[in-house]
Amino acid sequence: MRDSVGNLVRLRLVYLARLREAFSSAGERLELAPHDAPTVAAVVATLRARGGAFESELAPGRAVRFAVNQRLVRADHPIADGDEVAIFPPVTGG
Amino acid sequence: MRDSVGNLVRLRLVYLARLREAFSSAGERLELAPHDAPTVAAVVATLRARGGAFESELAPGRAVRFAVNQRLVRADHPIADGDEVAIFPPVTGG
Amino acid sequence: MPVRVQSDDFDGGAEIAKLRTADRSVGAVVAFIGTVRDLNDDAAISELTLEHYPGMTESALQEIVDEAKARFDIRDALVVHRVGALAPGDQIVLVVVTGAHRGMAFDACEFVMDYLKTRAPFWKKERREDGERWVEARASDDEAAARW
Amino acid sequence: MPVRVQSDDFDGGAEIAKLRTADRSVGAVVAFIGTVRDLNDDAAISELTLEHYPGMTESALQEIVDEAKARFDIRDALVVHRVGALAPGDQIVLVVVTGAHRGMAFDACEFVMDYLKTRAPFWKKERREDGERWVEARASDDEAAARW
Repeated sequence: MRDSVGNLVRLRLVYLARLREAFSSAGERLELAPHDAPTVAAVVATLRARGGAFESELAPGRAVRFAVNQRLVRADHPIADGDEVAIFPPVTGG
Repeated sequence: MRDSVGNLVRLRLVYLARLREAFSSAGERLELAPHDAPTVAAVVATLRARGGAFESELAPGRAVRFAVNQRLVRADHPIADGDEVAIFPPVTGG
Repeated sequence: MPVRVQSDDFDGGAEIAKLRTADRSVGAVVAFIGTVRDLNDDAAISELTLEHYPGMTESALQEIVDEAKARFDIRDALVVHRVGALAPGDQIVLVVVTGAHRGMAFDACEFVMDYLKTRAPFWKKERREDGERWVEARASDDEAAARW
Repeated sequence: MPVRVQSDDFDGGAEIAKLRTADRSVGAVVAFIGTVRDLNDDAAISELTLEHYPGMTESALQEIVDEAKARFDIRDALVVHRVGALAPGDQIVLVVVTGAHRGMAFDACEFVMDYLKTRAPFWKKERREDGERWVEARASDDEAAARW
Protein backbone atom coordinates (compact mmCIF):
# COMPACT_ATOMS: atom_id res chain seq x y z
CA MET A 1 0.00 0.00 0.00
CA ARG A 2 1.53 3.32 -1.08
CA ASP A 3 0.23 5.14 1.95
CA SER A 4 2.70 3.28 4.08
CA VAL A 5 5.55 5.39 2.65
CA GLY A 6 3.65 8.58 1.77
CA ASN A 7 0.45 9.97 0.36
CA LEU A 8 -0.73 9.28 -3.13
CA VAL A 9 -0.63 12.63 -4.94
CA ARG A 10 -2.39 12.89 -8.28
CA LEU A 11 -2.13 16.39 -9.70
CA ARG A 12 -3.45 18.37 -12.61
CA LEU A 13 -0.58 20.53 -13.93
CA VAL A 14 -1.23 23.71 -15.88
CA TYR A 15 1.47 25.43 -17.97
CA LEU A 16 0.94 29.00 -19.10
CA ALA A 17 2.40 31.60 -21.46
CA ARG A 18 6.11 31.06 -22.25
CA LEU A 19 6.20 27.77 -20.31
CA ARG A 20 3.18 26.42 -22.20
CA GLU A 21 5.07 27.08 -25.42
CA ALA A 22 8.41 25.78 -24.15
CA PHE A 23 6.82 22.53 -22.90
CA SER A 24 4.58 22.28 -25.99
CA SER A 25 1.77 21.53 -23.56
CA ALA A 26 -1.00 23.42 -21.77
CA GLY A 27 -0.89 20.88 -18.96
CA GLU A 28 -0.95 17.24 -17.96
CA ARG A 29 -1.93 14.80 -15.24
CA LEU A 30 0.97 13.92 -12.96
CA GLU A 31 1.18 11.28 -10.28
CA LEU A 32 3.88 12.24 -7.83
CA ALA A 33 6.14 9.51 -6.49
CA PRO A 34 5.22 8.73 -2.87
CA HIS A 35 6.48 11.53 -0.66
CA ASP A 36 6.02 12.34 3.03
CA ALA A 37 5.22 16.04 2.80
CA PRO A 38 4.96 16.89 -0.86
CA THR A 39 5.37 20.52 -1.91
CA VAL A 40 5.38 22.45 -5.17
CA ALA A 41 9.15 22.09 -5.13
CA ALA A 42 8.78 18.30 -5.36
CA VAL A 43 6.71 18.74 -8.52
CA VAL A 44 9.33 21.02 -9.99
CA ALA A 45 12.08 18.52 -9.14
CA THR A 46 10.12 15.73 -10.83
CA LEU A 47 9.63 17.80 -13.99
CA ARG A 48 13.22 19.01 -14.06
CA ALA A 49 14.45 15.42 -13.99
CA ARG A 50 12.88 14.92 -17.42
CA GLY A 51 15.62 17.08 -18.95
CA GLY A 52 15.11 19.16 -22.09
CA ALA A 53 12.90 22.23 -21.85
CA PHE A 54 11.69 21.16 -18.41
CA GLU A 55 15.23 21.14 -17.11
CA SER A 56 16.22 24.45 -18.67
CA GLU A 57 13.02 26.42 -17.99
CA LEU A 58 12.79 25.22 -14.40
CA ALA A 59 16.51 25.46 -13.64
CA PRO A 60 17.39 27.02 -10.29
CA GLY A 61 17.56 30.78 -10.63
CA ARG A 62 14.93 30.97 -13.40
CA ALA A 63 12.01 33.18 -12.44
CA VAL A 64 9.03 30.84 -12.17
CA ARG A 65 5.76 31.37 -10.31
CA PHE A 66 3.27 28.85 -8.94
CA ALA A 67 -0.41 28.64 -8.12
CA VAL A 68 -2.03 25.80 -6.22
CA ASN A 69 -5.76 25.53 -6.76
CA GLN A 70 -5.60 28.90 -8.47
CA ARG A 71 -3.93 30.83 -5.67
CA LEU A 72 -0.39 32.20 -5.88
CA VAL A 73 1.96 30.23 -3.62
CA ARG A 74 5.68 29.77 -3.03
CA ALA A 75 7.66 26.67 -3.91
CA ASP A 76 7.46 25.41 -0.32
CA HIS A 77 3.66 25.29 -0.44
CA PRO A 78 2.29 21.83 0.42
CA ILE A 79 0.24 19.98 -2.15
CA ALA A 80 -2.37 17.28 -1.76
CA ASP A 81 -4.03 14.68 -3.88
CA GLY A 82 -6.34 16.29 -6.43
CA ASP A 83 -4.64 19.70 -6.47
CA GLU A 84 -4.31 21.84 -9.57
CA VAL A 85 -0.74 23.11 -9.78
CA ALA A 86 -0.02 25.90 -12.28
CA ILE A 87 3.51 26.81 -13.30
CA PHE A 88 4.16 30.05 -15.17
CA PRO A 89 6.56 32.94 -15.74
CA PRO A 90 6.19 36.17 -13.70
CA VAL A 91 2.97 37.87 -14.76
CA THR A 92 3.00 40.85 -17.12
CA GLY A 93 -0.60 42.03 -17.40
CA GLY A 94 -2.09 45.49 -16.95
CA MET B 1 6.14 116.38 -5.29
CA ARG B 2 5.10 113.06 -3.77
CA ASP B 3 7.99 111.18 -5.35
CA SER B 4 10.35 112.92 -2.98
CA VAL B 5 9.02 110.81 -0.10
CA GLY B 6 7.96 107.67 -2.01
CA ASN B 7 6.29 106.37 -5.10
CA LEU B 8 2.72 107.07 -6.02
CA VAL B 9 0.90 103.71 -5.85
CA ARG B 10 -2.57 103.47 -7.34
CA LEU B 11 -4.00 99.98 -7.02
CA ARG B 12 -7.02 98.02 -8.12
CA LEU B 13 -8.15 95.89 -5.17
CA VAL B 14 -10.19 92.72 -5.69
CA TYR B 15 -12.09 91.02 -2.85
CA LEU B 16 -13.29 87.47 -3.31
CA ALA B 17 -15.56 84.88 -1.67
CA ARG B 18 -16.07 85.41 2.07
CA LEU B 19 -14.10 88.69 2.03
CA ARG B 20 -16.20 90.07 -0.83
CA GLU B 21 -19.28 89.43 1.29
CA ALA B 22 -17.74 90.71 4.53
CA PHE B 23 -16.58 93.95 2.86
CA SER B 24 -19.82 94.25 0.85
CA SER B 25 -17.59 94.98 -2.13
CA ALA B 26 -16.03 93.08 -5.04
CA GLY B 27 -13.18 95.57 -5.11
CA GLU B 28 -12.16 99.21 -5.24
CA ARG B 29 -9.49 101.64 -6.37
CA LEU B 30 -6.99 102.48 -3.65
CA GLU B 31 -4.27 105.10 -3.63
CA LEU B 32 -1.65 104.10 -1.12
CA ALA B 33 -0.13 106.78 1.07
CA PRO B 34 3.45 107.54 -0.10
CA HIS B 35 5.69 104.70 0.95
CA ASP B 36 9.33 103.86 0.20
CA ALA B 37 9.00 100.16 -0.60
CA PRO B 38 5.32 99.35 -0.60
CA THR B 39 4.26 95.73 -0.16
CA VAL B 40 1.00 93.83 0.10
CA ALA B 41 1.33 94.16 3.87
CA ALA B 42 1.11 97.95 3.55
CA VAL B 43 -2.19 97.57 1.69
CA VAL B 44 -3.50 95.28 4.41
CA ALA B 45 -2.43 97.77 7.12
CA THR B 46 -4.20 100.58 5.29
CA LEU B 47 -7.42 98.58 5.03
CA ARG B 48 -7.25 97.33 8.60
CA ALA B 49 -7.04 100.92 9.87
CA ARG B 50 -10.56 101.46 8.52
CA GLY B 51 -11.94 99.32 11.35
CA GLY B 52 -15.11 97.26 11.07
CA ALA B 53 -15.07 94.18 8.84
CA PHE B 54 -11.71 95.23 7.38
CA GLU B 55 -10.14 95.22 10.82
CA SER B 56 -11.69 91.91 11.90
CA GLU B 57 -11.27 89.96 8.65
CA LEU B 58 -7.67 91.12 8.16
CA ALA B 59 -6.65 90.85 11.83
CA PRO B 60 -3.25 89.26 12.44
CA GLY B 61 -3.64 85.50 12.62
CA ARG B 62 -6.59 85.36 10.21
CA ALA B 63 -5.86 83.15 7.19
CA VAL B 64 -5.79 85.51 4.22
CA ARG B 65 -4.20 84.98 0.82
CA PHE B 66 -2.97 87.48 -1.75
CA ALA B 67 -2.43 87.71 -5.48
CA VAL B 68 -0.62 90.55 -7.22
CA ASN B 69 -1.45 90.85 -10.88
CA GLN B 70 -3.18 87.50 -10.63
CA ARG B 71 -0.30 85.52 -9.18
CA LEU B 72 -0.25 84.14 -5.64
CA VAL B 73 2.22 86.07 -3.46
CA ARG B 74 3.07 86.50 0.20
CA ALA B 75 2.38 89.59 2.27
CA ASP B 76 5.95 90.82 1.81
CA HIS B 77 5.58 90.96 -1.98
CA PRO B 78 6.36 94.42 -3.39
CA ILE B 79 3.65 96.30 -5.24
CA ALA B 80 3.89 99.02 -7.84
CA ASP B 81 1.68 101.67 -9.34
CA GLY B 82 -1.06 100.09 -11.46
CA ASP B 83 -1.01 96.68 -9.79
CA GLU B 84 -4.09 94.57 -9.24
CA VAL B 85 -4.05 93.25 -5.67
CA ALA B 86 -6.52 90.51 -4.77
CA ILE B 87 -7.30 89.58 -1.17
CA PHE B 88 -9.15 86.37 -0.40
CA PRO B 89 -9.56 83.44 2.01
CA PRO B 90 -7.59 80.20 1.50
CA VAL B 91 -8.90 78.54 -1.64
CA THR B 92 -11.28 75.57 -1.44
CA GLY B 93 -11.82 74.41 -5.04
CA GLY B 94 -11.49 70.97 -6.54
CA MET C 1 -6.68 73.57 -24.49
CA PRO C 2 -5.09 71.96 -21.45
CA VAL C 3 -7.11 73.98 -18.88
CA ARG C 4 -10.75 75.05 -18.98
CA VAL C 5 -13.07 76.78 -16.54
CA GLN C 6 -16.75 76.42 -17.35
CA SER C 7 -20.23 76.31 -15.83
CA ASP C 8 -21.30 73.45 -18.11
CA ASP C 9 -20.83 69.84 -17.13
CA PHE C 10 -18.02 67.84 -18.78
CA ASP C 11 -17.89 64.37 -20.33
CA GLY C 12 -15.04 62.64 -18.51
CA GLY C 13 -14.98 59.65 -20.84
CA ALA C 14 -14.74 61.83 -23.95
CA GLU C 15 -11.99 63.99 -22.47
CA ILE C 16 -10.01 60.92 -21.42
CA ALA C 17 -10.43 59.38 -24.87
CA LYS C 18 -9.31 62.57 -26.61
CA LEU C 19 -6.10 62.84 -24.59
CA ARG C 20 -5.43 59.11 -24.76
CA THR C 21 -5.82 58.66 -28.50
CA ALA C 22 -3.91 61.83 -29.42
CA ASP C 23 -0.58 60.16 -28.68
CA ARG C 24 0.28 56.53 -29.36
CA SER C 25 3.23 56.54 -27.00
CA VAL C 26 0.70 56.72 -24.17
CA GLY C 27 0.59 53.55 -22.08
CA ALA C 28 -1.06 54.92 -18.93
CA VAL C 29 -3.91 57.32 -18.29
CA VAL C 30 -4.81 58.49 -14.78
CA ALA C 31 -7.97 60.51 -14.32
CA PHE C 32 -9.42 62.22 -11.28
CA ILE C 33 -13.00 63.41 -10.99
CA GLY C 34 -14.09 65.43 -7.99
CA THR C 35 -17.81 65.47 -7.27
CA VAL C 36 -20.26 67.17 -4.91
CA ARG C 37 -20.94 64.93 -1.92
CA ASP C 38 -24.37 64.90 -0.35
CA LEU C 39 -22.85 65.36 3.11
CA ASN C 40 -20.06 67.50 4.56
CA ASP C 41 -19.20 67.34 8.28
CA ASP C 42 -22.39 65.27 8.60
CA ALA C 43 -24.65 68.05 7.34
CA ALA C 44 -26.81 67.49 4.26
CA ILE C 45 -25.83 69.71 1.33
CA SER C 46 -28.56 70.92 -1.02
CA GLU C 47 -26.37 73.09 -3.28
CA LEU C 48 -22.72 73.95 -3.75
CA THR C 49 -21.67 77.18 -5.46
CA LEU C 50 -18.20 77.53 -6.92
CA GLU C 51 -16.85 81.08 -7.11
CA HIS C 52 -13.54 81.88 -8.80
CA TYR C 53 -11.24 84.78 -9.67
CA PRO C 54 -11.88 85.06 -13.40
CA GLY C 55 -8.71 86.92 -14.35
CA MET C 56 -6.43 84.53 -12.53
CA THR C 57 -8.05 81.09 -12.67
CA GLU C 58 -6.89 79.87 -16.07
CA SER C 59 -3.34 81.11 -15.61
CA ALA C 60 -3.12 79.52 -12.14
CA LEU C 61 -4.32 76.19 -13.54
CA GLN C 62 -1.96 76.47 -16.50
CA GLU C 63 0.94 77.10 -14.16
CA ILE C 64 0.05 73.96 -12.18
CA VAL C 65 -0.12 71.90 -15.38
CA ASP C 66 3.22 73.34 -16.57
CA GLU C 67 4.79 72.53 -13.22
CA ALA C 68 3.47 68.95 -13.40
CA LYS C 69 4.94 68.55 -16.90
CA ALA C 70 8.30 69.91 -15.71
CA ARG C 71 8.44 67.66 -12.64
CA PHE C 72 7.10 64.39 -14.02
CA ASP C 73 7.87 62.42 -17.15
CA ILE C 74 4.35 62.61 -18.56
CA ARG C 75 2.95 63.10 -22.05
CA ASP C 76 0.06 65.50 -21.46
CA ALA C 77 -2.32 66.82 -18.83
CA LEU C 78 -5.77 68.37 -18.83
CA VAL C 79 -7.76 70.21 -16.16
CA VAL C 80 -11.45 71.12 -16.44
CA HIS C 81 -13.01 72.93 -13.48
CA ARG C 82 -16.62 73.98 -13.15
CA VAL C 83 -17.93 77.17 -11.55
CA GLY C 84 -21.43 78.27 -10.53
CA ALA C 85 -24.23 76.41 -8.78
CA LEU C 86 -23.93 72.61 -8.50
CA ALA C 87 -26.06 69.90 -6.92
CA PRO C 88 -25.03 66.81 -4.93
CA GLY C 89 -23.64 64.20 -7.30
CA ASP C 90 -22.53 66.81 -9.85
CA GLN C 91 -19.02 66.76 -11.23
CA ILE C 92 -16.74 69.62 -10.11
CA VAL C 93 -13.30 68.96 -11.54
CA LEU C 94 -11.57 66.64 -13.99
CA VAL C 95 -7.83 66.05 -14.18
CA VAL C 96 -6.44 63.70 -16.83
CA VAL C 97 -2.75 62.82 -17.14
CA THR C 98 -1.21 60.61 -19.81
CA GLY C 99 2.21 59.01 -19.72
CA ALA C 100 4.26 56.17 -21.09
CA HIS C 101 4.17 54.43 -17.68
CA ARG C 102 1.79 54.52 -14.75
CA GLY C 103 3.97 55.67 -11.84
CA MET C 104 4.62 59.18 -13.14
CA ALA C 105 1.03 59.54 -14.36
CA PHE C 106 -0.34 58.72 -10.89
CA ASP C 107 2.10 61.10 -9.22
CA ALA C 108 1.42 63.94 -11.66
CA CYS C 109 -2.36 63.60 -11.36
CA GLU C 110 -2.23 63.67 -7.57
CA PHE C 111 0.24 66.57 -7.69
CA VAL C 112 -2.11 68.59 -9.91
CA MET C 113 -5.03 67.99 -7.52
CA ASP C 114 -2.97 68.82 -4.42
CA TYR C 115 -1.71 72.06 -5.98
CA LEU C 116 -5.13 72.94 -7.36
CA LYS C 117 -6.63 72.54 -3.88
CA THR C 118 -4.20 75.06 -2.41
CA ARG C 119 -3.27 77.39 -5.31
CA ALA C 120 -6.14 77.70 -7.75
CA PRO C 121 -8.55 80.56 -6.92
CA PHE C 122 -11.81 78.68 -6.37
CA TRP C 123 -14.07 78.93 -3.34
CA LYS C 124 -16.98 76.70 -2.35
CA LYS C 125 -20.13 77.86 -0.63
CA GLU C 126 -22.52 75.22 0.68
CA ARG C 127 -26.24 75.58 1.12
CA ARG C 128 -27.61 73.51 3.98
CA GLU C 129 -30.94 73.41 5.76
CA ASP C 130 -29.71 76.01 8.23
CA GLY C 131 -28.38 78.41 5.61
CA GLU C 132 -25.26 79.06 3.55
CA ARG C 133 -21.64 78.91 4.61
CA TRP C 134 -18.27 79.17 2.94
CA VAL C 135 -16.33 75.93 3.03
CA GLU C 136 -13.22 76.25 5.20
CA ALA C 137 -9.83 75.23 3.83
CA ARG C 138 -8.59 71.93 5.23
CA ALA C 139 -5.19 71.61 6.89
CA SER C 140 -4.89 68.19 5.22
CA ASP C 141 -4.88 69.93 1.83
CA ASP C 142 -1.91 72.09 2.85
CA GLU C 143 -0.14 68.97 4.08
CA ALA C 144 -0.88 67.13 0.84
CA ALA C 145 0.53 69.99 -1.23
CA ALA C 146 3.60 70.29 0.99
CA ARG C 147 4.66 66.74 0.12
CA TRP C 148 5.72 67.69 -3.40
CA MET D 1 -19.58 42.90 -10.82
CA PRO D 2 -16.45 44.53 -9.44
CA VAL D 3 -14.06 42.52 -11.66
CA ARG D 4 -14.44 41.48 -15.29
CA VAL D 5 -12.19 39.74 -17.81
CA GLN D 6 -13.28 40.16 -21.41
CA SER D 7 -12.01 40.30 -24.98
CA ASP D 8 -14.36 43.18 -25.85
CA ASP D 9 -13.31 46.79 -25.43
CA PHE D 10 -14.73 48.77 -22.49
CA ASP D 11 -16.24 52.24 -22.22
CA GLY D 12 -14.20 53.94 -19.50
CA GLY D 13 -16.51 56.94 -19.24
CA ALA D 14 -19.61 54.78 -18.81
CA GLU D 15 -17.93 52.58 -16.18
CA ILE D 16 -16.72 55.63 -14.25
CA ALA D 17 -20.17 57.21 -14.41
CA LYS D 18 -21.85 54.02 -13.18
CA LEU D 19 -19.60 53.72 -10.13
CA ARG D 20 -19.69 57.46 -9.40
CA THR D 21 -23.44 57.91 -9.51
CA ALA D 22 -24.26 54.73 -7.58
CA ASP D 23 -23.25 56.38 -4.30
CA ARG D 24 -23.84 60.01 -3.36
CA SER D 25 -21.25 59.96 -0.60
CA VAL D 26 -18.60 59.77 -3.34
CA GLY D 27 -16.50 62.94 -3.58
CA ALA D 28 -13.51 61.53 -5.47
CA VAL D 29 -13.08 59.15 -8.38
CA VAL D 30 -9.68 57.95 -9.54
CA ALA D 31 -9.46 55.96 -12.74
CA PHE D 32 -6.55 54.25 -14.43
CA ILE D 33 -6.55 53.07 -18.04
CA GLY D 34 -3.65 51.03 -19.36
CA THR D 35 -3.20 51.03 -23.13
CA VAL D 36 -1.05 49.34 -25.78
CA ARG D 37 1.91 51.57 -26.62
CA ASP D 38 3.21 51.64 -30.16
CA LEU D 39 6.76 51.11 -28.91
CA ASN D 40 8.38 48.95 -26.25
CA ASP D 41 12.15 49.05 -25.67
CA ASP D 42 12.29 51.16 -28.86
CA ALA D 43 10.83 48.41 -31.05
CA ALA D 44 7.60 49.02 -32.96
CA ILE D 45 4.73 46.82 -31.80
CA SER D 46 2.17 45.65 -34.35
CA GLU D 47 0.08 43.49 -32.03
CA LEU D 48 -0.14 42.59 -28.35
CA THR D 49 -1.78 39.36 -27.22
CA LEU D 50 -2.98 38.99 -23.65
CA GLU D 51 -3.09 35.43 -22.31
CA HIS D 52 -4.52 34.62 -18.89
CA TYR D 53 -5.24 31.70 -16.55
CA PRO D 54 -9.00 31.45 -16.91
CA GLY D 55 -9.74 29.57 -13.71
CA MET D 56 -7.73 31.91 -11.55
CA THR D 57 -7.99 35.36 -13.12
CA GLU D 58 -11.28 36.62 -11.70
CA SER D 59 -10.57 35.33 -8.21
CA ALA D 60 -7.08 36.89 -8.24
CA LEU D 61 -8.55 40.25 -9.28
CA GLN D 62 -11.34 39.96 -6.73
CA GLU D 63 -8.79 39.29 -4.02
CA ILE D 64 -6.86 42.42 -5.01
CA VAL D 65 -10.04 44.52 -4.93
CA ASP D 66 -11.00 43.06 -1.53
CA GLU D 67 -7.54 43.82 -0.21
CA ALA D 68 -7.80 47.42 -1.47
CA LYS D 69 -11.16 47.84 0.25
CA ALA D 70 -9.74 46.44 3.49
CA ARG D 71 -6.66 48.67 3.42
CA PHE D 72 -8.09 51.96 2.22
CA ASP D 73 -11.14 53.94 3.24
CA ILE D 74 -12.81 53.81 -0.17
CA ARG D 75 -16.40 53.37 -1.30
CA ASP D 76 -16.04 50.99 -4.24
CA ALA D 77 -13.59 49.64 -6.83
CA LEU D 78 -13.88 48.12 -10.29
CA VAL D 79 -11.37 46.26 -12.48
CA VAL D 80 -11.93 45.39 -16.14
CA HIS D 81 -9.10 43.59 -17.93
CA ARG D 82 -9.06 42.55 -21.57
CA VAL D 83 -7.57 39.37 -23.03
CA GLY D 84 -6.83 38.30 -26.60
CA ALA D 85 -5.27 40.18 -29.51
CA LEU D 86 -4.95 43.97 -29.19
CA ALA D 87 -3.52 46.69 -31.43
CA PRO D 88 -1.42 49.76 -30.50
CA GLY D 89 -3.68 52.37 -28.90
CA ASP D 90 -6.14 49.76 -27.64
CA GLN D 91 -7.26 49.78 -24.03
CA ILE D 92 -6.00 46.89 -21.88
CA VAL D 93 -7.16 47.54 -18.34
CA LEU D 94 -9.46 49.86 -16.41
CA VAL D 95 -9.37 50.42 -12.66
CA VAL D 96 -11.88 52.79 -11.06
CA VAL D 97 -11.91 53.63 -7.36
CA THR D 98 -14.45 55.86 -5.61
CA GLY D 99 -14.08 57.42 -2.19
CA ALA D 100 -15.27 60.27 -0.01
CA HIS D 101 -11.88 61.97 -0.33
CA ARG D 102 -9.13 61.89 -2.92
CA GLY D 103 -6.08 60.68 -0.98
CA MET D 104 -7.34 57.18 -0.26
CA ALA D 105 -8.83 56.86 -3.76
CA PHE D 106 -5.47 57.66 -5.38
CA ASP D 107 -3.64 55.25 -3.08
CA ALA D 108 -6.15 52.44 -3.61
CA CYS D 109 -6.12 52.81 -7.39
CA GLU D 110 -2.33 52.70 -7.54
CA PHE D 111 -2.30 49.78 -5.10
CA VAL D 112 -4.70 47.79 -7.30
CA MET D 113 -2.53 48.40 -10.37
CA ASP D 114 0.70 47.53 -8.54
CA TYR D 115 -0.79 44.31 -7.21
CA LEU D 116 -2.42 43.46 -10.53
CA LYS D 117 0.95 43.85 -12.26
CA THR D 118 2.57 41.28 -9.97
CA ARG D 119 -0.27 38.97 -8.85
CA ALA D 120 -2.92 38.70 -11.55
CA PRO D 121 -2.27 35.87 -14.04
CA PHE D 122 -1.95 37.78 -17.31
CA TRP D 123 0.90 37.54 -19.81
CA LYS D 124 1.67 39.78 -22.76
CA LYS D 125 3.14 38.65 -26.05
CA GLU D 126 4.30 41.29 -28.50
CA ARG D 127 4.43 40.97 -32.25
CA ARG D 128 7.22 43.03 -33.80
CA GLU D 129 8.74 43.16 -37.25
CA ASP D 130 11.28 40.54 -36.23
CA GLY D 131 8.75 38.15 -34.73
CA GLU D 132 6.92 37.46 -31.50
CA ARG D 133 8.27 37.56 -27.96
CA TRP D 134 6.85 37.30 -24.47
CA VAL D 135 7.12 40.52 -22.51
CA GLU D 136 9.50 40.14 -19.57
CA ALA D 137 8.40 41.14 -16.07
CA ARG D 138 9.91 44.41 -14.89
CA ALA D 139 11.79 44.68 -11.62
CA SER D 140 10.17 48.11 -11.17
CA ASP D 141 6.80 46.39 -10.93
CA ASP D 142 8.00 44.20 -8.07
CA GLU D 143 9.37 47.29 -6.35
CA ALA D 144 6.11 49.16 -6.84
CA ALA D 145 4.12 46.28 -5.31
CA ALA D 146 6.56 45.93 -2.41
CA ARG D 147 5.81 49.49 -1.25
CA TRP D 148 2.36 48.58 0.08
